[in-house]
Amino acid sequence: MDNFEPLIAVFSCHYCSYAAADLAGSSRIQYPPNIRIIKVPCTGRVSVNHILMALEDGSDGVYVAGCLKGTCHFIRGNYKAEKRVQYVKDLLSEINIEPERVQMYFMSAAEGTKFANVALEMTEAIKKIGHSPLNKSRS
Amino acid sequence: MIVGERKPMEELLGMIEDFERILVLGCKGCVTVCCAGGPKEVKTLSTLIRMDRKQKGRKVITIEASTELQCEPESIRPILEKMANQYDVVLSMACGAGVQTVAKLFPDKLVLPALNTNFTGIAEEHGVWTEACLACGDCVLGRTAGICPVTLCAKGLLNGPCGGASEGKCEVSKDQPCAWQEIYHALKRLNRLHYLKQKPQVKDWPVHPGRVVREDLREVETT
Amino acid sequence: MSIQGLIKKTRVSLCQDCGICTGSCPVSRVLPSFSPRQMIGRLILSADLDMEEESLREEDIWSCLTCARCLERCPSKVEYLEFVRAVREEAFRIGNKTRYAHDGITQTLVQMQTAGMPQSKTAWAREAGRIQDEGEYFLFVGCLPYLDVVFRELGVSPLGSAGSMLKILNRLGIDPVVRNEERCCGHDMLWNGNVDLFKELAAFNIELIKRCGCKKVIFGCPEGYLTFKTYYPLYFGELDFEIIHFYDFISDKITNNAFNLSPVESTVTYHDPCRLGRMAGIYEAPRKIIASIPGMKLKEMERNRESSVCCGVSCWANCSSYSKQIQMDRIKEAKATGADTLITACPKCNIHFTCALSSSDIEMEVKDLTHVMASAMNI
Amino acid sequence: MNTELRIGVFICHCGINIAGVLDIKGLCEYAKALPNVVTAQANLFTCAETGTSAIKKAVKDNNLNRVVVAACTPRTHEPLFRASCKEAGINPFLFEMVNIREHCSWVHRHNKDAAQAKAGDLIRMAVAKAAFLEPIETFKSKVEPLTLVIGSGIAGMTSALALADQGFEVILIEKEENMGGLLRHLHKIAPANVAASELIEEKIAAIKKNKRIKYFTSAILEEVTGYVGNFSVRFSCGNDSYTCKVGVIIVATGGIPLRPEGLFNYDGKNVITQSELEIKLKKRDIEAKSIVMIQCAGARIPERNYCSRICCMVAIKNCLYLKDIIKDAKIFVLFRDIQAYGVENEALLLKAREAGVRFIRYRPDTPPVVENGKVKIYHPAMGKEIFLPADLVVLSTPIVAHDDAESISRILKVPINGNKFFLEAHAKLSPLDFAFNGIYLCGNARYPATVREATCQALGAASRACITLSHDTIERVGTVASVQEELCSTCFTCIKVCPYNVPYINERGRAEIEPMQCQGCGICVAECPAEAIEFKYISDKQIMAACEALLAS
Amino acid sequence: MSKDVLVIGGGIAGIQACLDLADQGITVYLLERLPSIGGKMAQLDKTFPTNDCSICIMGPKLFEVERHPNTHLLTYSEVEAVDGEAGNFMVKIKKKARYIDEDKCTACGLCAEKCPVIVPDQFNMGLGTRRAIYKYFPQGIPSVYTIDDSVCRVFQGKKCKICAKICEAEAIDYEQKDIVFELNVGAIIVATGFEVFDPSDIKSYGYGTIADVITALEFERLLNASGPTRGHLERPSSLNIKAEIKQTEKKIKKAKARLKSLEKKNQGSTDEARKTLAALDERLSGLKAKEAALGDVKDIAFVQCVGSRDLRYNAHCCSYGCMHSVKEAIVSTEHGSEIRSTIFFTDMRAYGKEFHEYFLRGGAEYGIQFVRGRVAEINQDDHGRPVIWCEDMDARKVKKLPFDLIVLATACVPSKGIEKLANIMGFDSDQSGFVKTDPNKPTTTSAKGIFVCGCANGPMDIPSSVSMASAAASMAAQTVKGLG
Repeated sequence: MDNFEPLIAVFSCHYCSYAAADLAGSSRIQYPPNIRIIKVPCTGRVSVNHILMALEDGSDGVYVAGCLKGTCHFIRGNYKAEKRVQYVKDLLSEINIEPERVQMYFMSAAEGTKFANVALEMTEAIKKIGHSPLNKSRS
Repeated sequence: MIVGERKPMEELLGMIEDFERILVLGCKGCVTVCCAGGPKEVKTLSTLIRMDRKQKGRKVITIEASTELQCEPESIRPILEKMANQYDVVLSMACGAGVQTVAKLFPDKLVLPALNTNFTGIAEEHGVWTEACLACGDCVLGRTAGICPVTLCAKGLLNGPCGGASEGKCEVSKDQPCAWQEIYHALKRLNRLHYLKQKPQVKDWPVHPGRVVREDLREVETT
Repeated sequence: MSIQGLIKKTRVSLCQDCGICTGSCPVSRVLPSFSPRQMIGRLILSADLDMEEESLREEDIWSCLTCARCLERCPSKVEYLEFVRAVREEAFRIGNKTRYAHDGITQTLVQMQTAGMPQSKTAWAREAGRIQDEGEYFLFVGCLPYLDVVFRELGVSPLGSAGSMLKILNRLGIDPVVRNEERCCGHDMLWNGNVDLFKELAAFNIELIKRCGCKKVIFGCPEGYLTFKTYYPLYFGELDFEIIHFYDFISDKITNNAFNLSPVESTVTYHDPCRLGRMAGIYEAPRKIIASIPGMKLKEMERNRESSVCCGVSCWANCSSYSKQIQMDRIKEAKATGADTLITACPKCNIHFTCALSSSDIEMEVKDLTHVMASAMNI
Repeated sequence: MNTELRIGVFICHCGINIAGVLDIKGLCEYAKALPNVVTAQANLFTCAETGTSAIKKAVKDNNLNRVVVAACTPRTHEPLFRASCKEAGINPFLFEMVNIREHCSWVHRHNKDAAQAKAGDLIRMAVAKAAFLEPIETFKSKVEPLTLVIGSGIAGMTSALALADQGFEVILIEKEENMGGLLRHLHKIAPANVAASELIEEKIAAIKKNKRIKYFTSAILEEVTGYVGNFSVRFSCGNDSYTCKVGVIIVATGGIPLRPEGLFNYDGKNVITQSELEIKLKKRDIEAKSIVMIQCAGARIPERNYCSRICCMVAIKNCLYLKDIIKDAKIFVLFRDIQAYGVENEALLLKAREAGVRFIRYRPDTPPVVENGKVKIYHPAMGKEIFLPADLVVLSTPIVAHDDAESISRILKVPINGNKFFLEAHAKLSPLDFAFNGIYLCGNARYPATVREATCQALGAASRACITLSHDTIERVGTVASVQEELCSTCFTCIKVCPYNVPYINERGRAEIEPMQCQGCGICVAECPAEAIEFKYISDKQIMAACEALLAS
Repeated sequence: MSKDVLVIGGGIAGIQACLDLADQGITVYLLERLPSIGGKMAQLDKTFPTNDCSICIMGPKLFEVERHPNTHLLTYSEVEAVDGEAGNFMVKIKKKARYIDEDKCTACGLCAEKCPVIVPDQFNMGLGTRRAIYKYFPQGIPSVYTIDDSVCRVFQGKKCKICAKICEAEAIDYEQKDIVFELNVGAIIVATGFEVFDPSDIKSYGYGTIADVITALEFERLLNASGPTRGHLERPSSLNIKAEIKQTEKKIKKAKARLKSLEKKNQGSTDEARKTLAALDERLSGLKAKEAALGDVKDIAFVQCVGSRDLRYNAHCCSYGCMHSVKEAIVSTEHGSEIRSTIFFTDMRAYGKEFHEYFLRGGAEYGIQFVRGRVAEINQDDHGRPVIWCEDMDARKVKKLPFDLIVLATACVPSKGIEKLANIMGFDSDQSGFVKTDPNKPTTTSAKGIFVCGCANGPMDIPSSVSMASAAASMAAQTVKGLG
């Protein structure tokens, strides 16, 4: 199934990674069209259930993109997000779903290239893992 | 508060193996405070169950609900009566007391515990709870400056340290302070060291299960 | 004056090291090792590190054609030519000389003119028209007679155009003074660093013109005109006679019916000589003359007026294969305009282009503007 | 409000920026077919007058109660479209924006079908999310008419005086024992040719005289909490500590020249920095026949990859003063690019060349080598290495951030960039504001600046601050969290996780969040075990709807 | 006495000063000479170093100025006279007639479609065309149309008035007259910006004779999505050829019609008409061949310091030229994957925040070639392509490099009306003609109560203009609050 195009949900924070996505856009850095961004004020807003729901609805992968450590506009939203993402990974491995489907990334508003590389890296990783076991219909 | 922790998913999934309609019943009391069995965790667990079953291609219906206090029958009855025959099994995310209250109230339905109830404890920091009280039924804290030797001393000694501690740490584990040294320092601080000299006491350990009765509160039969 | 002093006087200290001069220099385009900017850089550094003596031995000082293309475009208005001329003076003084062309025949001829030897070089004038020994107008012929002899085999006739000039003046009722004693104006010596010789020649010429009582001196050759107009006053103060270039003088007199011009059906292009154009600022007079000749269509080369490119050699020195390349590029540019005649206003440009053409297969005629004018006036 | 959902979708061409890659008509048809969508229209430029009036007209004609705009980034245009919704009579927060330009057409140019599919998904997610949008009101809060200025260099003092002159009280804190910042050690300022100390003393005198300014020296900022109009600030002066309530804060903490340890064998005696030279110039104790200055010493190199803007002009200024003091000194300036931008700087450069200062360009890969008494460089015109005599070598080092920049950024919760200069809200159009409303920025703390530029920025920051100060209340938008008391288990989780310590237990024994103080990050909302905290701006229902819609194609 | 402030100039500096004052509760009059505010920044496609689309980040501010309760827009107006002193200026203002009622006009644009008069469009630097009735630029504020009475047929006594017939809002009023009125303000901020230097004076660069040598601002318009070529990067020479082709085709159509009518009436020789037709056809095929030969733009050259740092024209540096060219080189790679840019410079002045990193990225990621050497001369090779002569100072060699397009980073010179304002208001100018200020009081001019900001005071980039605008607002606020 080499033409498998994964669908990846991205929780992106208004101040840093969303701005990095904008910069990737204005610098016209091309990256795979597999990600769909859900904007949140801060990655601290993303709860464990949001990530699980995205997976349950059928996303092949989910990643949370927050600010560089220490530069979060709300000081420690991104630390919180990192811990919750790790908790979700543990839960997934408990019900033996590949924990690599969920990742946490950190980037500043000025790192447009990094945003694009993350999108590319995540798409390639999910392609390797294969489609989510929860949406057989879309394989 | 009573502190509990969700069981490993493997064990949970094993328990509910042959059931299709599962009522995940949270409790908004202690287990919400220790973030183990509150409404949010109910939703997390239900999602995980659905994901597991979907992955295995097996049907499942999860019903999510939470009682105010699952150790209080009046808090359970309205919820469970309303959904009398919509579920095959109750997966209770309350502490042990909660699970047993449901089991007693609805004997014809299997009730499964989702949590392991650990202890009655203190919230040291957000996400970290430590055991504080064994509920021995005969509290000695008045004589030990508020530090319970029964719970905090590995051997539960009542009348002084075992002498195995080194540099203030219990011989059982070096990051656990020796309760009696703590008691000594506390009493010294409160200059009540003389409490230590009181005559040693013997504990009348309770017979389980305990029962507390307040006649003044009990229901009056008005024939 | 020391190089350090010159750097200050000629604003070389303001050089922004930007490279426009080298980019414009016709020599740098054919001789990669030569860069006016780098030469100035070396001279400044040597002055700063008290190694002036050594830098004056540089070969590059003589590669510059002094065509002022860099001066025209320098954003810091560095007086590059004055600097080069003064440095050449110092170099010449310590024996660093330029390589003369044609085994230095023209230099020797000029040398001889300071030896007080009597000359008789005005016979052509008496044949061509009316001249006199004193009068208001002095016609300065310069080294045309000598060039006429030296470069006869090239088929150029400098004296031909001198004669035409005389006839035209006579037609305007002017019998100019033309004297045998006239010496070379000293232009080449000035630019080859031999200032003493220049001064000698200049002093003699000034005294001659005064003796003839002339108030206006007419020049046919741009170098003579420029040397009298700009450099004589530098060394001898204000001259008490007016310096006029023949084309300036004639450009507005052609139209009145003094001359009935017969049409010359041809397409021509005009080469602005450095001395006449960039350095003396005369661009429009020659064009007005060409325009007044019926039937003659002027097609401008792409690099005209201030952007005109040098004819490859100056002061009969340093003529090499590089000069040929510069000349051939210029001729090709002339050819590209579709013209069949390249008109120039300077006897030396005329000689250089003719010489370059003689060893190439491009059909292009090179004519002196005076010559063209005279034939249109059928004089 | 009628509960029947009527959503309007407006898709923007943005010239060719979006339409060049996506089929706008196709997207419109797709949007029309989505649930609750009443109308879907396209515009060449939705952000232009024609676009916003089209939205307003569509809201009226179809009495829409939700608006979705698919165009560019909400970070710049959301306020604009919110205002249009407000003018059209619907709550500005019943509006959802989809970015199909920066996140779609601009970045998936070579894969048009996938971009089209993605744009469709994004619009479907927005429409699904729009269904759960709730109206949000704004509310007012008091503004303390007091300003805190941190740092008393030329920038700090100028902004303090500007504010005081407009009638506002100012608290000025300075971490050193005396005020003045960098200028205390400098010789003269070009092109005004005024002595730096004179300039500083004049400002310090004005500050001491001004009764609206209270200044504290050797004062260290300890803690800042609160929000625009109502910051509570704690700073310590020696061993007594002060707290005060201020409306706005101006960061003017400045910067210091780099001490070039180990560069061009700097020894502070024969190889000194420009600031050390200025001290010598001030005392006029300098004798050297040949002086070599080296520009970009420690700047524009991989580990400090920025041009420090002012060192060229400092060097040129000092060359001119050197020429005054030592008549026939030979001065060489070795540079990579001379930053003499503008009218005055270029005129000074010309004056330096006229005075005989020699400027020699060096390439970064062949830097000058300083030996004792001479400097070896590759001379571009000579085409080989030469030695310049150097009795004195002066290194032009860059301005770097103070080492306490990081701690101030943590106290004020404002970001700093890779080189530890404070990061402004927008590089082009709000250079003096922070993204955190109510805190402003000027001087070297933002980026190296000449005295004239620092003064200009200081006046600018004062003007920005006056905007808040000149109103006694400030309007806060209601994008904050609020506790549904009937669901709260009083488990104190929200109190523990809030970065701004905003939630508290009210008299009814339930958690409560003071709307004015809540910054709207949502950390507590996601952490609350009882799911009792509501966040209308981005509720769980909205996120769930978006997730579901993501896959429903 | 008056507490209001007048800001002269509707560019980004004027707008920022106006908004700062209005937000502080001070009433501000923003006066602009052109039909719409926006200034030079509105003509830019993108801005450095963030590559933001210029009108996108400026648009919201234009809106804010129009909608703000404390601002009054005075567009298409000029200052006639100023008397009084700080705190109490009497300003005589002439508001030129637009011949359109600003309240009725909805900027629907129907009138412009039908207007028969086509003239060069100055907003697009003359590259595109506009009609006699026009909107200055699509996102322009106020969003109304204007009739240019110097070209409109109605004002040349000819019969037309098509636009009045079409306009549903009946907004067109040919009888509208200029209005002159008096304004009492407490302080004035001069934000009149700058003008782009006309490089046709520099003969050796061939601007004006070689079609494909254009200025940086013209290149911005070619890059811009709402520019004359809708963002498709094309050479002016191919634009000229395309225009000529269109004209020739029109002439051919007319010639064919005349030929047919002659044949029908079969009197008079038709071969003469046939000959002109054949000539036209032949010319058309020649033009078509030339256009095909040109192909797309591949190699672009950026020439720095055109008319700047040059004692023959402007001694000063334009402060933004280097970064402007790097940005245009980066943005141009988006308009054609095989576009390569070369920048000819002497000093790369990337001195602002994030500028140096932007410059490095330009070289590394976008393959921009940097030649250190100022361009000496631009000629044309035999195919008519512009050729640059320069000394590559790093390679120490003279180079002759042909390009498809040459962009001149032209100097920044004082705006046209600045001398008139100077003698009306009495402030001094510096040696380059910009408004002079006291070095220690950056925005204070020699006239009391009159302040300056942005490029009116000297060449500067946008962040500096915006900071200085806020500074001028601060000084003006101090003056009108009477405490200063």
